[in-house]
Amino acid sequence: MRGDQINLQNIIARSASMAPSPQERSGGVEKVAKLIDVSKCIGCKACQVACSEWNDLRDDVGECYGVYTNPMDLSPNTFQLMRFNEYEDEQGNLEWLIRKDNCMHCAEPGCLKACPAPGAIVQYANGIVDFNEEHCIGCGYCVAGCPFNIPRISKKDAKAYKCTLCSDRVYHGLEPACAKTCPTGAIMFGTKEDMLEQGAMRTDYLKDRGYKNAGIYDPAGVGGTHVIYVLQHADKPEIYNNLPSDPRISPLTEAWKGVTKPLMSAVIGLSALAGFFHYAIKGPKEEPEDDPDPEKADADRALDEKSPTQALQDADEEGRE
Amino acid sequence: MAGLAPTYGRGAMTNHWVDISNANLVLSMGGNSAEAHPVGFRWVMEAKEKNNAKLISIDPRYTRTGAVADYEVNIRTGTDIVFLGGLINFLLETDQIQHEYVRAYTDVSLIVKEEFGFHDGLFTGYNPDENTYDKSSWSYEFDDQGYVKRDDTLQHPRCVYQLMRQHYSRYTIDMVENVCGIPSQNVQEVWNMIAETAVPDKTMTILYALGWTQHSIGAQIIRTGAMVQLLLGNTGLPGGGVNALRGHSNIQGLTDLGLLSNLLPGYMRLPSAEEQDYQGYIKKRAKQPLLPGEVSYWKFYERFHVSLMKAWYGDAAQADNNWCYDWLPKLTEPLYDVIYTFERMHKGKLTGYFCQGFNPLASFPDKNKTSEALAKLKYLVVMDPLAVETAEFWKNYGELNDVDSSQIQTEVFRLPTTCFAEDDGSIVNSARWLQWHWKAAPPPGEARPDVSIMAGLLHRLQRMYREEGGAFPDPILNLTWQYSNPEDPGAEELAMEYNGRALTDIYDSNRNIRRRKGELLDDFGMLQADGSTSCGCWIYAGAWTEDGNQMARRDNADPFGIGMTLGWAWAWPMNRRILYNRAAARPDGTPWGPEKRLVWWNGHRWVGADIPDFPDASPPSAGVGPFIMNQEGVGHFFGGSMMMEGPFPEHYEPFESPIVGNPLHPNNPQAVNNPAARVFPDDRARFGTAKEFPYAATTYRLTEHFHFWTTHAKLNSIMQPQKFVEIGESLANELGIKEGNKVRVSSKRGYIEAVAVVTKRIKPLQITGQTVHQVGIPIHWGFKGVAKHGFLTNTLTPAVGDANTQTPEFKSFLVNVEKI
Amino acid sequence: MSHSNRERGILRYDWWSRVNHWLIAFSFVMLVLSGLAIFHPYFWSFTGLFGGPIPTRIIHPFIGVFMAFFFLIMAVRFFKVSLIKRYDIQWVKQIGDVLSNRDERLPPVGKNNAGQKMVYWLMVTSVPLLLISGIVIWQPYFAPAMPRLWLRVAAVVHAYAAFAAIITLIIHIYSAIWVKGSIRAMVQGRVSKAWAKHHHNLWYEEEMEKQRRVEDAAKREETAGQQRQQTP
Amino acid sequence: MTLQVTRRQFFKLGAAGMATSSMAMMGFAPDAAQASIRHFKLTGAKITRNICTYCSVGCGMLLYSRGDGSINSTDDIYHVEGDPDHPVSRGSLCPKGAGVLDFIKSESRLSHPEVREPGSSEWKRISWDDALDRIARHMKDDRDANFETHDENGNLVNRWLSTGFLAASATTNETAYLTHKIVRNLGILSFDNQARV
Repeated sequence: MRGDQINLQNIIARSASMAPSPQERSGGVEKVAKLIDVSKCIGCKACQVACSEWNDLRDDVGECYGVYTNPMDLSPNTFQLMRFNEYEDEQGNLEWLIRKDNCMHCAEPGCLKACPAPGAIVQYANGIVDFNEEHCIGCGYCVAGCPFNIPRISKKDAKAYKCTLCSDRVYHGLEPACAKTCPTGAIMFGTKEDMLEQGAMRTDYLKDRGYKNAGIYDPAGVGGTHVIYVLQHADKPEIYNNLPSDPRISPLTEAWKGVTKPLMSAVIGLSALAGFFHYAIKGPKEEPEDDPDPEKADADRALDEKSPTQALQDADEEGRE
Repeated sequence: MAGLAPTYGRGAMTNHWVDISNANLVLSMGGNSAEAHPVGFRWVMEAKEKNNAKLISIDPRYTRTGAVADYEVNIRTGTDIVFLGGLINFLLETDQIQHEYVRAYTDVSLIVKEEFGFHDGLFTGYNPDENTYDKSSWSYEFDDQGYVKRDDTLQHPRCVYQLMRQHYSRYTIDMVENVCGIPSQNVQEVWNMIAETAVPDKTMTILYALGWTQHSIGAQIIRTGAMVQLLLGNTGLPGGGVNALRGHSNIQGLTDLGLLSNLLPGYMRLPSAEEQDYQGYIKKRAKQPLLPGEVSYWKFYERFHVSLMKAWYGDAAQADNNWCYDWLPKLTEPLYDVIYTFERMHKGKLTGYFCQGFNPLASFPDKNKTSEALAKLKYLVVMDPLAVETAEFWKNYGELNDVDSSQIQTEVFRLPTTCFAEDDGSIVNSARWLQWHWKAAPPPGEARPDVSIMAGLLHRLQRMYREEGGAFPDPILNLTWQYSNPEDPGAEELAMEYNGRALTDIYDSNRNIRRRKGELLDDFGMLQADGSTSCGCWIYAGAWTEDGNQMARRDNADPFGIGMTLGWAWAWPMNRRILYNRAAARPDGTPWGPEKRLVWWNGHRWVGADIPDFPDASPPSAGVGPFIMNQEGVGHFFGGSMMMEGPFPEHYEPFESPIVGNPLHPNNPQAVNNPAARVFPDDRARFGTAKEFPYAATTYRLTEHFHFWTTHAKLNSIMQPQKFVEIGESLANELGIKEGNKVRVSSKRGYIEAVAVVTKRIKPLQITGQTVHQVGIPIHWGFKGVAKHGFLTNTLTPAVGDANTQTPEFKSFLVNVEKI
Repeated sequence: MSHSNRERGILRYDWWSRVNHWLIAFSFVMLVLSGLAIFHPYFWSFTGLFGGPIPTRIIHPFIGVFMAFFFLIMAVRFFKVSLIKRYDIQWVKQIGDVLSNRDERLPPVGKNNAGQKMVYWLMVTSVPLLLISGIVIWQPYFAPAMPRLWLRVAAVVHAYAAFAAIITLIIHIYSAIWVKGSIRAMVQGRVSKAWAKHHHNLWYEEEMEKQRRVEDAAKREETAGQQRQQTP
Repeated sequence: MTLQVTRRQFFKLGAAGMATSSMAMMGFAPDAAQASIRHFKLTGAKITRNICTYCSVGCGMLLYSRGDGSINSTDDIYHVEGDPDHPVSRGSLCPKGAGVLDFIKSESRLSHPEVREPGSSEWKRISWDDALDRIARHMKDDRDANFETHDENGNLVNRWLSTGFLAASATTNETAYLTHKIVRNLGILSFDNQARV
């Protein structure tokens, strides 16, 4: 396994880690992207099968729920899923919109931000956001952090799983299994630059064919993604089985994990320090018997010997004084 | 494919997968190419991108092909001839045909016999008692030299052009709307798109599959499509043709090798019982040209036949015993197809049956009848890599297979075989490419290759016949068996055997030696009728030559950039990739357009990106036709006597139709259904009517599954785990069915239960003023395998076949649907 | 034991209060350590105290429920003495004197001073928040069934409530260290009369009054006994 | 005994705790931030070229197996993917082809010959020799009993109509050729393949 450890040089962000990633000598790595051209997709699920085959995943044989989508949801054994939607536009024209749902590999990953386990989620210099189950503690924060509802926690080992963009294949110079197998070329893989160019070409093509609102889905709210879509109706991403129209890391996640995280930690540390310095400056509230003033201390010691009646009488006297 | 051969000369896919990307328009009809052949469909998407091609999907349902189509139309199942006939009418009446092509490369100018006619839905010569035609009038007029008379002006009232025009004049756009259920505006738009490819340098390709074949008029539907492609001048050109997308990985190979009741390898035909005379048998099949100078390649039939006999019988086959002609079994029926065989089995006339990787209980119509028939056998042998349903037809699986084992006396043997990953050999894809593959691992347990099982049986029979004697052992005892390992002949040796070799030194006409004794042949041009060559399958000659295994070639270079990769594997015939490619050039030998360059005349010979499907030194001036297998050298609009129902395709309703009568012939009860179809009385009694079973059903495959195999594969079972039926929203509302409900679908022959997929993708159609609902039933799932067990779809289907091929009518029948 | 101090001073916390407090205290410390460990990488190494990161994640919510249970008991028992009184306001106003150890200037207070009451009320607020939000994000039992918005809200609430509780805890611990005698009070239960008089005068007087009544009663009993002895 | 913690002791405990945790904080929690990608599962695999067994597109397949062919190892296919050299498929596979591994390794693959005796409701394992002997005996008995040399019109027909044969649709040409050669020469006419269904 050691031999397969990816060079730390190529990790640009890791969850819950203060250590800076090496910044120098990282120029050689190009950002990659997977382009999913929904307008070319026939929903054959080859990608879904190839993904499971490559990643040694076998979900349960489920049942038919009355739709073509199957399994019904992503799971620790289903990293990606074809979601089918029979969409009728205002004119009543039917379109069968089929979207491959999988991790978007955000440039600013919400999961990574939310993850408390050092190194359980990493972002490689090529843009892939990968889960490292070895370090995962199963807290599920990535689920809350993800703007696309992707990670799933295994019931078997309580660890988080999701599409790796076949980081193992990409590291060895291959394309992801889904991209390789795609029969119609609806899934393509290359540098993000090339994929954006290809996407732009396809967008023009679709516009020529009457899809006025064709466009690329590369949402800026998460800093762009390394899985991008070409949509016939980019103005309405939600018709593609609820693809979020403006995904971003939830403000709640920011409030939880953003600046408050170090701030709270600092306040906690400072409050402990403040106590220490208060003690150093003002000193303790000594036991009355330990009063530096020997008279007072003696009086207090004497008080302890008194009976309650006497004590009360003394108190009354003090009060009268 | 029985509709193509009568039109073009060969029954195979005309073009090939990568070539689809050269099309300007793709018509996916009678098939759901995206789902059934996703990887082949890539080249449709390439055409869209590369040529800005459009894709039209015509299907009873909005399918996954429809999801990426530019134009999506829903048609009533089984009415394709009406749509295509209407298109022919439209093209002829608006004169949007490729004139130069049609005149030079088709039979439009040929003159048909005076006796030929068509009246009220029937052609001349019909015998209603036998449901057959006397086809003697379905022929040409001949001149004194035996050649067909022609009128190049096309004015003769009985020239094919005029007859065709007249025949399809009844197929108006209103008729199409009424019968097919497609609004006439949509019909017109599709026709206009198609008509644009009538120009010389634009092509449409047609992709079809079982959606055309599995009808009682299947072969005629295909023929209509082929005729459209002749009219538009789209056959033989890159990006054109009629592409039969075959189902199984080697169904093309098995058909080429003649594993059908009436065939011998290479599309040669078994003799009928009347053909007692060898010379007569050859003469009938060695078809001579009907126009001067044409190729009519079947004229060399005897060479192919004798070489086969030498491959099978070796020295036992000699000229003086007519190359063992008498040893061949002779036919009485035109076909001993599966419907016929199971009818006889059901009547108790069969003793034994072998299923080699074939699952008839799941695949044949009327499962309950199939099951009863199998129970009447004495022995059944199933050779298969998988535990299939057929091998357990005797076992009770509750409602899914409700039988009483103790009452079934069939002795069943289940023999484990290897699968593709565990043997060497070649398979033929739909585009006729013979591709070699290699063994990667040993089979599980004791599983054996089929070859070794067959050899084992043969050797035991040979021993018994030698020891005990018995019925006519000659062919069994004399079968050539020159294999290094007689118990398990190697794939290489068998491939060389079907390729063919010289049995003596062979000389050309100048007495130069062409092949020495024992050497492998280069191509079928070397075959001899005198017994000096042997060849197990003449069209495969050239697959394994002295240069080695051509099927294993892996050079994917594409020097012309149009996807012809001639160095990859090997295609029959002669490594030609596009059939009839002479037609890709004008009569003068120049390409129709710069985009459509394929083969052309360079002044000395035919050259180009493909191997010419033509005598390569025959100059354009000789005027030889491009359809070299046809006796006239041209493409057939007029099918002559080759089809059972008539020379021109005519629409007849499915045997179970949701409407009453045939709207084209409302007054002739004989012309409602295919008049030439063979229906057994028992099967006819099991047909339902629209009164009891009001919905038109069609069966199909899903892209996630392959027949009944992948329900044994976990990955595929995960993707589509359970049997379902597709019901349109409006019918579902009518019946109170919701997505995910369990429904019972029944026909006259039985019922199945499945989950309802309620969809917007199936819409009710308006047919002759009545609303017709269609129901979609995938064929997959059975009572074996790792997917959820389910009912076999073929419980519902009727046992009636196409009149030419007996392909069962799986695509159009009647059902009722109830919520349970 | 001759040097037993059992009877010396005043009983400030009975045995159950002490046990209850320390159960909560130990749980709370464990919660803080395990919680911080998965809150910020600064504290990641605390996971080592619990046998590694995953045991830390597993054990944290169980301790939380354990603590919440005992906290509930304590909260009920301490409710009365934690009600805010008028003198508490005065005490808070004089927080400067409190911090500067000018105790003599402070108003007399009851069993708990305003600072202690604030600790009580902060904890009474934050512990239920922590409990509820913790349950929402509890893997693998409850979180999988929760909508993602709930998860997010709960995570934020949990973090903020925990922050408040930890700060409170730090003040609480510091106060214990700062005010000598407090630790003994919670460990051994008793304080000296002088301590009580000094820090919680009103409570001290109450206690004295109670003891006096007890003593008086004892005396009467003794006298009566003697009289019985004397009367044959 | 009563636990007496003086305040000095209390401080010491706290300090020790702090020290331990700071040490861990300073880097005594090894590996925590390292990431490793999954082991590349094709390393060292044997690759065999094949053609997909399902439909007739005829896609190129690469079968990856364990075992290098040495005599003491057995080959075992564990991964399949598309052959990028193949001019039609160019590395692609459809959902059926992409999942063909589970067909090759299906739990319902048969591994030994079996017979179901008449009337029985279960399978019985038999040897290959027994199976082939019994089948051949059935064939011979039937053929001898029902072989037709002549039809009712007296034509020589030499056919055997009481046994039929369905040929596979995914076997090799070589298997198909040999099957045809044997079946036809037994005189069988009820011979068909999957071309039509």
